[in-house]
Amino acid sequence: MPENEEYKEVGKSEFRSYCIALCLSKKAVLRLMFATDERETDNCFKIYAVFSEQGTDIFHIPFFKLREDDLTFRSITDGIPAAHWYEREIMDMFGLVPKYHPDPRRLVFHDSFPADSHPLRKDWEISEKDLKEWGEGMVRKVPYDFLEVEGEGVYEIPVGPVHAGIIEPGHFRISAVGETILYLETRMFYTHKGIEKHFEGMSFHEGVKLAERVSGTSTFSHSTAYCMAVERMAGITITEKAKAIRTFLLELERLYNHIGDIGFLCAGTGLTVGNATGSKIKERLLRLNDRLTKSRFLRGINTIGGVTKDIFLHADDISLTIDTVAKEYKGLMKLLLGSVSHIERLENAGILSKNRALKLGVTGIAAKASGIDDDIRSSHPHLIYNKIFEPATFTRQEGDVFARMMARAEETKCSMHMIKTIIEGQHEGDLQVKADDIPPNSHALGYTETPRGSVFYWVKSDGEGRPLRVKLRSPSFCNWPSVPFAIQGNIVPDLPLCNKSFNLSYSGCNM
Amino acid sequence: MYLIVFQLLFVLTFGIFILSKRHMSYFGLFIQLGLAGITSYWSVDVLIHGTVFERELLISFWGNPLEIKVDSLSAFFILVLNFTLLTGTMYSAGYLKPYINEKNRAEFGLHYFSLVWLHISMLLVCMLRDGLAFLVVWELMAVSSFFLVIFESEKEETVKAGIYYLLEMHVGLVLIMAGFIYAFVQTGAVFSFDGLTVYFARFHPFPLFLLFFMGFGIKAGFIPFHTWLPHAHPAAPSHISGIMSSVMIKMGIYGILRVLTYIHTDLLAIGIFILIISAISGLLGVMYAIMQHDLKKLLAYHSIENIGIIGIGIGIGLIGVAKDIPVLAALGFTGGILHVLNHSLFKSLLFYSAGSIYMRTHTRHIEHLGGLIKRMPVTALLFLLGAMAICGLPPFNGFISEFLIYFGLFKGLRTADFQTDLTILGAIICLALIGGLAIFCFTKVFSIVFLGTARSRLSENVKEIRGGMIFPKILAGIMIVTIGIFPLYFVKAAGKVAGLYVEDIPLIIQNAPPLSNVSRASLVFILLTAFLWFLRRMQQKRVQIEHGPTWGCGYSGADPAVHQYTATSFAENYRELASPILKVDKHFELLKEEEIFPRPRSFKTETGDMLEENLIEKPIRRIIYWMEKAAMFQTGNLQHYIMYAFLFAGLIFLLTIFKLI
Amino acid sequence: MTTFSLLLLFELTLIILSFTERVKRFLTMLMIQGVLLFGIAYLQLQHINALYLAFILLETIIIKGLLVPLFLNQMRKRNNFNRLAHSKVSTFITVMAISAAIVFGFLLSSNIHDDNLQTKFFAASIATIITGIYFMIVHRNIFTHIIGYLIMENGVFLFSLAVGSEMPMLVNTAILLDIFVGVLVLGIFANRVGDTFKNMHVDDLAQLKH
Amino acid sequence: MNGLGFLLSIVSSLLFPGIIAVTKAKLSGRKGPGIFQPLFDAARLFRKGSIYSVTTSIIFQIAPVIYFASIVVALLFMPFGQYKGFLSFEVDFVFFSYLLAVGKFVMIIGAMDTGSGFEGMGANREALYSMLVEPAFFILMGSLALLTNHTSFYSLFVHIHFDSVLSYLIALLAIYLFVQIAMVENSRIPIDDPKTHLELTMIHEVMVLDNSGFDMCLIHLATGLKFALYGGLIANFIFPDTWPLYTQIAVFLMVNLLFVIAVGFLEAFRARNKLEKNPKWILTLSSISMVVFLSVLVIVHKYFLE
Repeated sequence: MPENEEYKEVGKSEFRSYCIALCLSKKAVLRLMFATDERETDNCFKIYAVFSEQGTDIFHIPFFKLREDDLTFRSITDGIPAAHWYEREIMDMFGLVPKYHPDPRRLVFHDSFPADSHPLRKDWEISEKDLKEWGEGMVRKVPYDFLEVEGEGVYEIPVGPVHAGIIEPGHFRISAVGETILYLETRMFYTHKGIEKHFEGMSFHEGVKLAERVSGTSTFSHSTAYCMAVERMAGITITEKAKAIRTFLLELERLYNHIGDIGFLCAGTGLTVGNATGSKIKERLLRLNDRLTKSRFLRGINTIGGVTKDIFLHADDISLTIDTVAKEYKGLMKLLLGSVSHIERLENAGILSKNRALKLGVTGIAAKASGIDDDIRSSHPHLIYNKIFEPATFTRQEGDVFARMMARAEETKCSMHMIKTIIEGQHEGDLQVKADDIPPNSHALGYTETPRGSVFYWVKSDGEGRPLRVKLRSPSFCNWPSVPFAIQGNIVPDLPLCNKSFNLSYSGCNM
Repeated sequence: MYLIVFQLLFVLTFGIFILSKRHMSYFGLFIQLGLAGITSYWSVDVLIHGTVFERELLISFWGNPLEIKVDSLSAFFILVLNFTLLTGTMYSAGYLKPYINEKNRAEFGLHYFSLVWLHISMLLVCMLRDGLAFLVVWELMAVSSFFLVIFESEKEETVKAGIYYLLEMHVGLVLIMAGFIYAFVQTGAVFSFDGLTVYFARFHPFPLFLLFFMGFGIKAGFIPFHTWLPHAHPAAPSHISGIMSSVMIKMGIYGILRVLTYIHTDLLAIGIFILIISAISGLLGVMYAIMQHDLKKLLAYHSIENIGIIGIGIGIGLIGVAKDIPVLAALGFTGGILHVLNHSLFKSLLFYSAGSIYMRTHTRHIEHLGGLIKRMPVTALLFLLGAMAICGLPPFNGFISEFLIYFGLFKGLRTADFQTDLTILGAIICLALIGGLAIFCFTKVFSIVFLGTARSRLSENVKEIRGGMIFPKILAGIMIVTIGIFPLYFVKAAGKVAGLYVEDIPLIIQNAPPLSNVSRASLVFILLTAFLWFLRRMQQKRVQIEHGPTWGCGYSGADPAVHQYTATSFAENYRELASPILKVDKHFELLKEEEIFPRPRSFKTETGDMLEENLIEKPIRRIIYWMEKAAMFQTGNLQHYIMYAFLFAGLIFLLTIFKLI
Repeated sequence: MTTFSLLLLFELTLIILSFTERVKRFLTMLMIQGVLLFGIAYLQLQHINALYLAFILLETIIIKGLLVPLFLNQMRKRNNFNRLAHSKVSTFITVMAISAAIVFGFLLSSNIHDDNLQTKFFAASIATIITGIYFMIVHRNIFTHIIGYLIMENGVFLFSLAVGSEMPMLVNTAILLDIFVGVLVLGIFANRVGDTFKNMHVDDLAQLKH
Repeated sequence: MNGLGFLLSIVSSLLFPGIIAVTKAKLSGRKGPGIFQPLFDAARLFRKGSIYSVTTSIIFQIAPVIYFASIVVALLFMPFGQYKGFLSFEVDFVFFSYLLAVGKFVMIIGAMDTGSGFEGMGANREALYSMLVEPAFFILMGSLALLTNHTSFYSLFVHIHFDSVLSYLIALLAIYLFVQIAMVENSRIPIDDPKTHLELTMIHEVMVLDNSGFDMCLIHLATGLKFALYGGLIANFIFPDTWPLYTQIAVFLMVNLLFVIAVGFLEAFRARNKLEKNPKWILTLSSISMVVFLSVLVIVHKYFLE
C-alpha cells in the first residue's frame, strides 16, 4: 500500500462528522468520493472519500460499509458542499441514496433512463425495451426539474445540447431578463460512455488505452495517472528516465493546451488574429507531438511500468520547436495584453469568488485564478516534480476571466522552463521495468495535474487480480458545478467567454 | 339650409334615449354622418377657395347672436375630427356588443348621447370664436368625454381615472378662462378670441400666451401636463381612447394654434419655448412608452410623443417666422399640422386594434399575449400598418409629415444664424431619436403581441373579429397608405392652414418639397418588393419546402412559450440608458455567497412615471401635509376664532399704518 | 483656422476621455492634450521671443505631455490600477454631459463680444474646465481626481490664451507650480497609501489626516 | 449615365464580403476562402429549398424581401460624380435613412416571429443600436448640408470642397464617421462579430438563424449591398466631380476596396466591445459629428473666430 494513503474505516453514522472534522481541523480538501460494489467479497457496498491535507503529502481516505438492508446514508453535502455531485453520481450509479441531500435530482442519467437501474452494480442488467427507449430518448421516465426563475418578463434560453460550434453536447438553461443572466443551470452527461464500467471488463494493461481516450485534450495526464495507480498497486517503481519522459510529456501537453486556450479566448472576444495565432502555435506543438510519439495527442506512450518511446532522441528538434514557440507565444501575449478591447472584455467577467471555489472544491486553473493555490504537482510531488517544479506565483485574486487567462500564461511560462530543464538534464535508466501481475485485492490512488486541474484514479483489483473498480475523476467534474456561479449576473454575450475561460471538457466529465 | 339642418341635428340627439340598445349606435352614426357631412362640406369649401365661412346660429347666447366662423385652421381640424369620430362610432357598434347584456338602456343611451355631443362640442370648439361660448363648449367637451370614459363605471379604477381626468380638464379650463378674462380686463375689447388681437398688439404677449399654453397644453398632453393621459386612455373603452387620443387632444393643439394666429411679436421666445416643451414631450413620451406593458397605456404615452412632434413642427415654424426663414416656417407649420391628421389616423387605428385584442383576450397586458397573428391576421396586419406609420417609416403617412419637418430643418440650416442653427440641430437630433425610439417601441409591441407563440392561456384559441369592427380600421388604413404615397393634396391642405402664419406658403409647398419624388421612390420600393416576392414565389415552386420547429439547439423538451423573448427583456437594455429619467425598481437577488444550492427565485420590475411622481403626487402629499397642519387652527373653539379675527384686524391695522396696503 | 483645427482635436480628446475606462488611455489622452496645447500656443505666440517659447515648450510638451503622464503611469503600474472604478453616474450620461459642455462653450462664447477675449480659446477652455470639474465631481477616486485636475489645468491654460495673446510669464509659472504641487502631493500621498489606493476615495482623505 | 453609381456599387457589393474574409484570413496567417466564395454560397442558397418554423407567419417570409428591397432602393440614391443617382431629390438622405429603417424594422419583427430566445436577443440589440446611431448620421448630413448649402446626396457631394486645414480635418472626421456608422449598420466589429459561431453574442447573424434558402440568399447579398452603400458614399465624398470619368471610376472602385480592406483590418485586430459599452460608444459618434457640425459653423462664418 502506498505510503501517502491513510485508509480508515468509520461507522456509517460517524462518517459525516468524521469528514467534517477532517475538513475543519486539518483544512483537508475533498478530492474524490466514490462507492464500490464489494458484495461478492465483503457482502457490502463501500463508500470512500479522499481528502488531501493541506501542507503535507497525505491523503486521508475514510470509508464506510453499506449493507444491503439499508442502502441509504447520511449525505455529507450539507457540511462539505464539494461532495454534492459525487453523492448524486453514487445515487445514480449504485442506487445508494444520500439522505438530506439538498439537491436530490438525477445527475448522470437523463429523463429517458429507467428508474431503479444502477449500472455500476455488478449485477446490473437492462431490458431490451428499456435500452431501446433509452437510446431514442423520446420517453420521459424521470422528468428533470429545472430551477425556474418566477416572474414576469423572465425568459429562458435553452442552449445546447447541439451547439453552433464544433463542441461537445451540454445543455445550458439560462434564465435571463434582457441581457442579464439571472440564473444558469447546466445539464451535462449527454455523452456518458460508461468508462468506469468498461474498465472493469478489461485487463489492467488494456486499461491504459481506455484511460488515454477519456478526454482528448489531456490523454497523457489520464494515462499517466492510471499507470501510476496501477504501478503503486503493484509496488513498481519506474526508472528515472521514464519519470522524466512522463514529466516532459505532461508539461508538453499542458503547453499546447494552455496556448491553445489562450488563443481560443480570442474567439470569444472576436479578436481574429489572436485566435489564429493561438491555433498556429498549438498546431506547431501538436506536430511536435506527432514527430515525437506518432500521435498528435501523445497516445501510445504510457504503459504500465514505464514508457514505450525514448523521446529524448529528438532533443534538438524539441529545443528548436520550443524556442520558436516561445518566441511566437511572446508575440501573442504582447498582442493580447496590448489590445485594450480584448482586455476590457476579460476583466470583471465571470468572477468566481474564492469562498465559492473553496466550497465547491474547484481545482486547477479556475482555483488558481480565484486565489487558491491548488497544484498537485507541489502538494503531492510525483514523477520528478520535486526536483524541477518551482511553484511560482500562479495564483491571482480576482477570479475573473482575465485572471484565468493570466494563470494560464504563468503556467505556460513555467512549463516552458521545465521542458528546457528536463531536456538539458541527464536521465538514467531503462524505458520500462517489467510489470508483473497485479496483486489481488490491492488498491491505490493515481493522480497528476492535467492542464485543467488535478485528475485522480482510484483502482482496486479483485481476488483474481483483475480490475474490480476503477474510479476516475477528471478536473472538469469538479469544476462544472462552479460555472453557473461565475456566470450568474453577467450578461448573456459574456457567457461563452466565461465558459471558455474555464475551458472544461464535457467528455472528461461524462465518464 | 344646411345651417338649420345642422342645428336640428342637435335636437335630434335626444332621440337616442328612446331607441333600443342595439339601434343606438346606428342612430348616433346617422346623426354624426349628418353633422360631419355638413361641416365637411363647409370645410372643404373653405380649404379649396381659401375663404372664411361665417354664419350666425339660431341660438343666441345671453342675447348675443352666436356666430360660427370656419377658416382654414378650423376647417382642417373639422375634417380630421369628422373622420375619426365616424370611424369611432362605427367601431363602437361592434365593440360594445358584449356589454349589451350587462348595461342598461340608460347607460347605453348616455354613452351614445355623450359620443354625439362630444362630436358636436368639438365641432363647435373649432367654429366658435366668442370667448364665453368657447368656454362653454370646451366644458361640454370635457364633460361628455368624462361620461364616455367612465362607461365601465362598475370598476373603481375607471371612475377614479375619470374623475382625475375631469379634475385636470377643469384646471385647464380655469387657465384658459383666466387667459380670456385677463385679456378682457386689460384691454376691454370683446370677450372673444378676436379680442386677443388687441391685447397681443399692445402688450408683451409671452405671459398671456403661457397661460393659454398651459390651459390648452393640459388638453393636448404636453409634458408636464400629460398626467391624465396614461390613466384615462386605458380606462376608457377603446373607441373612446381612439377618439380622445386621435382628435380630442388635438383640440389643445387647435387652441394653441388659434391663439398663435393673433400673436405677431415675440415669436422667437414663444417658438423656442414650444420647441423645448415639445422636444421634451416627444422624447420622454416615447421613452416612457417603451417601459409600458399595458398596451393602451403605451399607446397613450405615444400620443404624448406625437403631440411632441406636432409641437416641434409648430415651434420651428414660429422660429422660422421670427427669424424670417420662410422655408423653415412654412414647412415646420405644414409638417406639424399635417401630423395632426396623420396621428389621428394611425393612432385611432392602433387603439381600435388594441380594442379588438382586448375584446378577444380580455387583457391589455402584453406579456400575456403572443402569437395573435395566426389567429387574428387582419387585425395584426392593420396594427403593423399603424405601427409602421407611427414610426414615421415610408411609404406611410407618418413619414410625410416628419419628412416635411426635416426638410424645413435641413433647408433652414444655411440661412439661419449661429444660435438658430444649434436650435435646428437640436430639433433634428430630437426627431431622429424619437423616430429611432418609436421603432424600438413598436417592434417590441408588435412582436410581443402578435408574433411567436401564446404566452398565456388568454391568447390561445381566440378568433378574428368581424366585419363591423374591421371596416373602420381598413378605412383608416387606406387613408394612411394614400397619404403616404400620394401626399400632395393633403400637404396642400395643411399648407393652407400654415398660410395663416406664413406668407408665400403656396410657393414653397408647390416648389420646394420633392413630394412627387418621394411618392416615386415609395412606388419603386413597393414595386421592387412585389417583384422580389414574385421571384421568391417562383423559386419556391421549384424547390422543396419543409416545416419544423424553431431552432432550439437540439433540445427536444423545450417549452416555446417560456423560451421566447419578453417585453420586459426587450426594454431592459434600453432601461439602463434611460435610468436617470425612468423610475424602475428591479427586484432580484443574485445568489449569496453561502448559497450553493439555490432556492427558487423570483424577478420583478416596477415602472413609475417619475414626472408624475415629482410634479403631481409629491406636491399633493405636501399640500395635504400642510393642510393637516393648518387644521390645527381649526379648533372649533369660538374663542379662538374671535382671537383670529382680532389678530387679522390688528395685522390690517399695522399694514395700513405702514402704508403697505 | 489652423489653430481652430487643433482646438477641435483637443475637444475630440475630451469626447474620447468621456467614455474611456482604462487608466492608460486616460494618460495617453493627457499626453496628446499636452502636445496639442503646445501646437496651439506655438501658432498663437509665434511672434514672442525665444525664451518664452522655450518656456511654453517646457510647460506643455515636457511637463504636461510627458513628465506628468509618465509619473502617473508609474503610479498606475505600481498600484496595478488599470480601470477606473465605476462611478454612480453612467458613462452614457458622461458622454452627453461633455458633449453638452462643448456646445455650451460655443454658445457662451458666441454671445460674448469682447475685444480682449478670443472666442475660440474661450469656447474650448470652458468645455475643458467643465469636463475637468465634472470628472472631479463624479468620480470619488483620487486618481481620477488628479486626472480631472489636470484636465482643468489645461482648460485654464487655454483660458489664459483666450484673455490675451501675450502670456504673462508670471501666470504661467503659477500654473506650472500648481500642477507640480497638485500632482506631486496627491501622487506621493497616493503612493504612500499604496495598497488601498485602488479603492481610495476622496472621502477617506479627510479621515487620514487624523 | 445617372445610374452609374448604382451599377458600380452593385458590382463592387458582390465582392465585398469575399474581400473582407480574405483580408482577415491573410492577416491571421490563413489561406482563407476565395474572394468569390460568398457569391458561390449565395448561388447555392438560391437553388436550395427552405425550411420554415411552424411558429412563424407571413412576416417571417416577407421580411428578407422587404429588407433587400429597401437596401436596393437606397442604393438607387447613389450619385456618381456629376451624375445623379436614379433617384435624387432634396433631402433624399432622410428618405434614405428611413428606408433603411424600414428594412431594419421588418428584419427585427421577422426575427421575433420565430419565437426563439436567441433571435429575440439579436432583434433587441439591433433595435437599440440602430436607434442610437440615427442621430449621428443626421448630424453629419446636416453638417455637410450646411457646408455646401445643398441637401441631396448628389448636389451635396458635387459641391463639397476642401481648401483649408480645418476642412481637411472635417473631411477626415466625416470619413471616420461614415466608416463607423457603416460598422454599426452592418453589425460588424466592434459592435458585433458576425463570424463567430456563438449565437449568444451576435446581433445580426443571430437574427437570421432560422432563415434558409432564397431568404438567406437575399440576406447574404444584402450584407454586401449595405457595405457598398457606405463605401459608395465615402467614395463620392472623396473625389471631386471635375476629374475625368475613367479616373473617377477607378478611384471609386479603389476607395471601395480600401474601405473594405480597412474593415478587414479593423476586424482582425480589434476585439468586439463589451455589449454594455456599445450604446456609449455609438453615442460618442453623435458627439463627434456634433463637433463636426460646430466646426462647419466656423467655416461658413456663422461662428466668428476672435
